[in-house]
Amino acid sequence: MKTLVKKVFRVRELPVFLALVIVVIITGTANPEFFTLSGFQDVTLGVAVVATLAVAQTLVIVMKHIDLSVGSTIGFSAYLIGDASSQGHGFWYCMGLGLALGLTVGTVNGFMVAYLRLPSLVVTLGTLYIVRGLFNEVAGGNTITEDMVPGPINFMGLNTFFGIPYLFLVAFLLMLVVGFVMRRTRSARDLYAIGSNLLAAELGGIPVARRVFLAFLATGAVSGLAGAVLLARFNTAAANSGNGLELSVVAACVVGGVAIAGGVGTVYGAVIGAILLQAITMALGALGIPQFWQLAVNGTLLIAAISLDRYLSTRVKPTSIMGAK
Amino acid sequence: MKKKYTFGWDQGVSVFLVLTVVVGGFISEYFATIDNISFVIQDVAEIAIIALAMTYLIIAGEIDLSVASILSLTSATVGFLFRNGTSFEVAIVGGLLVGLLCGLLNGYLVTVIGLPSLAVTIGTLALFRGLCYALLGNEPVNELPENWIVLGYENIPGTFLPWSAIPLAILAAIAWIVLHYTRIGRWTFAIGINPEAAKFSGIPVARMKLGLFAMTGLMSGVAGVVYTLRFASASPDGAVGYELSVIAAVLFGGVAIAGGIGTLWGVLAAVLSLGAIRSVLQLIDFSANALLVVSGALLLISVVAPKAIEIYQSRRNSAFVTK
Amino acid sequence: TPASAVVPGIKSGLKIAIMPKAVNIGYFTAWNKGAQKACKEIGAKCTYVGPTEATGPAQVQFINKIIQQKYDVLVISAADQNAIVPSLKKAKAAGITVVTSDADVAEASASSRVVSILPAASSRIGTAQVDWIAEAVGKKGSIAVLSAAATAANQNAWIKAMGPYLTKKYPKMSWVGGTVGKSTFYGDDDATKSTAQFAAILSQYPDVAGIISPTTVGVLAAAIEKKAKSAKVKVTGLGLPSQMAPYIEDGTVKKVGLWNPIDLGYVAVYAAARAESGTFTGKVGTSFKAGTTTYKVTTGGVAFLGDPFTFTKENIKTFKKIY
Amino acid sequence: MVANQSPILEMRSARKAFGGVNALSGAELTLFPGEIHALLGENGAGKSTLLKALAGVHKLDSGSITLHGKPFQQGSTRLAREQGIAVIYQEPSLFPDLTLAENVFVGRQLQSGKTVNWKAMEDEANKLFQQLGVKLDSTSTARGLSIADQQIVEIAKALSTQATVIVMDEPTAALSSKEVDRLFQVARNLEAQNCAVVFVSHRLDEVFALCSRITVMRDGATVGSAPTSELNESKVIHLMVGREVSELYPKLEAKIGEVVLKVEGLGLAGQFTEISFEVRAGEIVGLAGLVGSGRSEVVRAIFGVDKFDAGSVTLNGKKLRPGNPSAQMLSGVALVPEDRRQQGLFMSSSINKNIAVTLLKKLSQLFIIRERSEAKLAAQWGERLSLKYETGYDPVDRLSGGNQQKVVLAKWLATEPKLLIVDEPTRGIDVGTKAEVHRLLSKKAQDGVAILIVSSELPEVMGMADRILVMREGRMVGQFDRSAATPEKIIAVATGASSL
Ligand SMILES: Nc1ncnc2c1ncn2[C@@H]1O[C@H](COP(=O)(O)OP(=O)(O)OP(=O)(O)O)[C@@H](O)[C@H]1O
Ligand SMILES: Nc1ncnc2c1ncn2[C@@H]1O[C@H](COP(=O)(O)OP(=O)(O)OP(=O)(O)O)[C@@H](O)[C@H]1O
Ligand SMILES: [Mg+2]
Ligand SMILES: [Mg+2]
Repeated sequence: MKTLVKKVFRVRELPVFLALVIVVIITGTANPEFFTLSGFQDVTLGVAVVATLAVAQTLVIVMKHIDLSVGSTIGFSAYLIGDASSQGHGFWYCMGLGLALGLTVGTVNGFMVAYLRLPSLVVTLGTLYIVRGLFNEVAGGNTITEDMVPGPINFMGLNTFFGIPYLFLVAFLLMLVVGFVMRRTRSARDLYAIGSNLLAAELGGIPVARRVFLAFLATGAVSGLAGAVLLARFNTAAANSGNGLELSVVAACVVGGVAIAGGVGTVYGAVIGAILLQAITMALGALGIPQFWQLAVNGTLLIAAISLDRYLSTRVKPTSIMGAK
Repeated sequence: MKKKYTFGWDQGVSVFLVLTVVVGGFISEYFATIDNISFVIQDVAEIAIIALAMTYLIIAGEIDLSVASILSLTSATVGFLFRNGTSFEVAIVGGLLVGLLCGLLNGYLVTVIGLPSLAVTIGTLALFRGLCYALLGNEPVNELPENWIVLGYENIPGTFLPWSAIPLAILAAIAWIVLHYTRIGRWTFAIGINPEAAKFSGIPVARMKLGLFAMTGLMSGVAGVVYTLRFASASPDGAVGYELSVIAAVLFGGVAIAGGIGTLWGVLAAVLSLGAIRSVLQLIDFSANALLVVSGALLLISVVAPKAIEIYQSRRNSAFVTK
Repeated sequence: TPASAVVPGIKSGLKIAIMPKAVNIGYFTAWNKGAQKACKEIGAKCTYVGPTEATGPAQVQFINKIIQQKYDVLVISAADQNAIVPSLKKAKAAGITVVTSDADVAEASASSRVVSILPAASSRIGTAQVDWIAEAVGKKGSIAVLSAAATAANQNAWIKAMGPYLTKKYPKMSWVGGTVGKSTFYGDDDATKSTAQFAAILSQYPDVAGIISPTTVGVLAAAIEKKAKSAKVKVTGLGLPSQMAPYIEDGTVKKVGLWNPIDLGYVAVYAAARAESGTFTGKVGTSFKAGTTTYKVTTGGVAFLGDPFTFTKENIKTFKKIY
Repeated sequence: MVANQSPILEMRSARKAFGGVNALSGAELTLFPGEIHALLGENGAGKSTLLKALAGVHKLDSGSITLHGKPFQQGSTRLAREQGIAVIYQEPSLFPDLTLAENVFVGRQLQSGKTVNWKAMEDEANKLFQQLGVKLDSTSTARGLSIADQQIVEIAKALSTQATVIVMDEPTAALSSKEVDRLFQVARNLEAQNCAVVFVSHRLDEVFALCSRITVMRDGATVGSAPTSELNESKVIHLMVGREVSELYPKLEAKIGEVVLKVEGLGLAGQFTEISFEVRAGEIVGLAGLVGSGRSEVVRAIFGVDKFDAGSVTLNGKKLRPGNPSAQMLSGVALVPEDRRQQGLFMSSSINKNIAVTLLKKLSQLFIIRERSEAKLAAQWGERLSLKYETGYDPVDRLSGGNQQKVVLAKWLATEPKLLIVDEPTRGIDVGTKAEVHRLLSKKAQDGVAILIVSSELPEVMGMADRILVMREGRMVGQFDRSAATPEKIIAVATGASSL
């Protein structure tokens, strides 16, 4: 019993989950609309894109890396999928295109970070610009509209499964799968080891370069496929799609307890973090905070959430020869 | 016991700057003109000023993503105060003070509360930007005093340098000397290499970091004033996205994102190079999209090139250096 | 030596720059289409240049390029009504004829351009949209506005005109937040943010009857989201027919309006070319001819295209192919 | 006893150079099953490099390694492990964010089917910890573990691989006698299981107590190898150093003067309480105790790296403000910390800069640092501590462990402190240099410096100190004068077997 309590207390995602509960309760009390099915759908649908990307981003952040190129990749992919579909290509072809883009970006990022050992922040900042530039060149002033969106994608964006938006289910399933893999497979555990102590990982015989490469590749692939999620969510895409998304994604991860310093955090936390941020944004409107103050309040709450997480997580003290203090 | 000569990326960037200017002058007749040089300097001034401080911060192992928001908040404060009847001079002082306070807040959250700076400054990025809107709403301030505004777009009489070159030159000189030749500079590097050892070496780590964040805030404030004058207005959405440009410039200048490595000269050369190359490409009719691609490519080159040099040199010495 | 005039009163062979707020916005692609058409007619060389982000500072870099490359004429849609003014003044000093089109600089800075070609009087664009929404909601209920950026000068001017008009003309209607200012939400011309703001309106004011979105990105997002949620709220605003067609055809949105951006670009080039050729001064009361129509300059140095056009099920088929 | 067996591992004429430095130049090593084999040598002799070649970290430039009669696949840590070599590195390399269980099994987590079996891993780790006689919770993370605990997890990790060759690079440097005894037990068990254990240590008494064979290296080459029974300490030292080493703990007569440091009722919640003692000018006070007894915490609090929350620290009659190392440094306190990599050095920075970091004010003129004087200062100290290095502009991470320790010593001795606190000052330092360090400390005391020395090596404390304080579980539990101190008494007090 005692160990169970201890274990629950040690759960890294607890603080952010509590914060989420608090936000939901406060907002719901002030504005009952928030508690309705449509309130629930607003939050879950709104979070689908960021949650999907946050799951992928977790893979790289636990390795003490970062991938800033996801916003450009997902936007470009959304555009390519819509564009291909409007030219009469089938659904799978379009998805293949998105995946190919993601894999390409992932390969470039992964190769440079893993095999050339270049800092990921610089590399992915570079690819952020490059992909965005190519995207702009391809898209120009064109806009993808609903009639260009492949049918299945359109369907996913518009419909719910017993009240739960399909898009959220996609993100949720992804989270469950990746969550399981990261806890239960050796190669994914290596990512934590790499992020926790790179030198030790190398000494310990972990194939660091291969793992880093594959993680970036996976993140790229998810970002590429997530273009469909973005497209489904907004039913439109243009040259600025996905702009600036990378910071929201990183923020979601950090709020969810996936430490920038590497080695800790789970995809569950990242998704809860994304939901929390989305809930806060929605809550500000629901609480009637004046428009011009919302961003400021949002920033403050973001800082508060990080502080709370930090406060609660450092209460779990390390143990020593003499047992826990 | 002689210091071995090693080729650093900062020299690479300097070479790149010279090449850009020379080649640029050849391929575009419009590039090496007095007006254009003045414009390029003006165009990079704000980023350069912030980059000076950001160099310290990144070398010390921290980062500040909120600089563009601080710039804008300073500008908004200046506009707000001026619109509400204070003199423009007082408004500027007020704006700089706000910049300093923003930096102190970042520093406080990082050093006292102990939050990671990347995360904190994503938060304050939103907070400070939000305060811009809270201050100005949807009404930008224009009609600033003419005698001040001319400083924003005219050259120093008799030269081809814009007025903003003065604060830039002075601040750059100070920043350069302090970083590479004084105790504060050494401490900055030491903290970046190993903060714990720094603490054990009697370096006031927390105070230094707080100071560096405050300085970054203040510099962003200075940039905010320059920005206000250059665009003769204050609006809540100023300088959106500049933070990435600043960081890109600092990294391109050879500062290691992991801290502990970098030179100020490299960063200055990088800022100027980026401005120059953008100008050249624009003048030979590259599209804005191509400019984005080039910025990205340059960033990649800035990390690939030193690596390539390192590998080449170690091949030549036929020695495999672990790590 | 300028070639002989193709169109009477206009020098041929002029070098004209067409600068949108940002090159990657569909609306401006249409705008440029008209400009190019005019250029062809008058035998001018037109280049479509501009930044990838719709901000003043980003435009300034391209204005500098125009100055360096000694263009004769600049037709620009001001992404920021203040920030580009110093640069426009420089362009003017360098002998470039500047005409704003679609979005003008601030009133106080009207002297930085010759004339501004706008779709219609701000008040008219604002009130027309109120009429459309009133029609849609049956002249009763409360309404809100989903705008572009908080600092978007055009939108702000239009929205300002909506407030008093609604109170006067439709006594049974009201603003959800009490005043038009408190009922305006900003989606920053970004699909993501616009969608989020649309949802925010609905959750904050569950019984909102109608939403006006005076921006093409906003109204598209609103239509998509309305359809996705099967929301009862009525939506109207300014939208491109090509983008809005599916939603008008399936009845999600009854009516949206817009002027013809092609005409807007077309007329602006004519005005600018005539001014450059010395056959048009831009003074209030003067007029100029573009194609077969004559336009008159009214107070503030502005010429209007005429009333906005509305698109419904009946005519959307034709227009969606055009722009 | 081993003569009739064939060797497990043979390394022949191994060479390895780093840039211009020949780390190995003709090293030889032969290991037999069922032996504990000591590898000795001065700092920088090449011991760690040799072991790292076995670990797969380095690839030899030339030379051969044979394992179980087959050529050994070099250059991959994973391959080395798979070939049955387990390594405990000189610097512990744990993953602070992973649980202890996962730390033990990292890279080869126990699985049921294709998925990781956490329960099995935790049970298995607990079993290993039990075997090592420690109470560690295998489900908690490794962050914040003391060096000793880290070392123990490393040992558990090595044991869990079921290796036939176990390589330990100075495993006892961070351990105190209790843990050392336990480690010996483990090593002997392995010996009994017919494994070969390579043991590196600078503590010769341990070597003679534990090992059956000794190989000595000098300047990258093997200079001798023999059964322990054929050797004695002075022979070994002679082989290592190539000359006679004078007394190891040269205690010089010093005039004991005024009280320099006065600690009263010092306390820090959860770490230590009610610590009171004095150190006088010219006096060397030793602080003994088991690992984890809180000695390091006390000296950290005195130096100001940690804030204390009760009591006071007085230096030359002036109360010190808690938590301000830079002020402490200016008022003449120096602390040589226990963990040189984390706390002592800027690894990628040059030797010069590392030594000068505490003296920047003195080295500056009009705020500008004079690099010439800096280099001169570093060179002086390098010579005084017989530092083995190429140039002062080289980064310290090129130095061997012991030489790194000397850099830390140099940087603090250079401040000419009034109160010198040294925490494990000779950890990882070879005998020759150890004597030099001790002579230096003695000399400092003679010059009137007050010295507080924390050490887990009892002979060091007893040889150096005028007075010995003993700590247990965060409390001061005993005090001995030099004349009254015996190892038995100190251990008894430190373990709580008896109390004064
Ligand atoms: N990566 C490296 N780069 C350059 N030189 C190195 C490197 N590693 C070791 N050396 C050099 O090789 C020599 C042998 O070092 P090694 O670490 O093997 O010594 P050691 O015998 O383990 O000493 P200690 O007892 O101090 O640990 C030293 O001179 C050291 O400076
Ligand atoms: N009373 C105690 N109960 C539990 N843990 C303790 C206690 N005292 C110290 N520790 C922990 O034990 C570890 C080692 O403590 P410390 O460094 O003070 O020991 P030490 O006596 O200096 O030993 P050494 O420096 O030789 O490892 C630290 O992590 C410390 O937090
Ligand atoms: Mg060693
Ligand atoms: Mg200790």
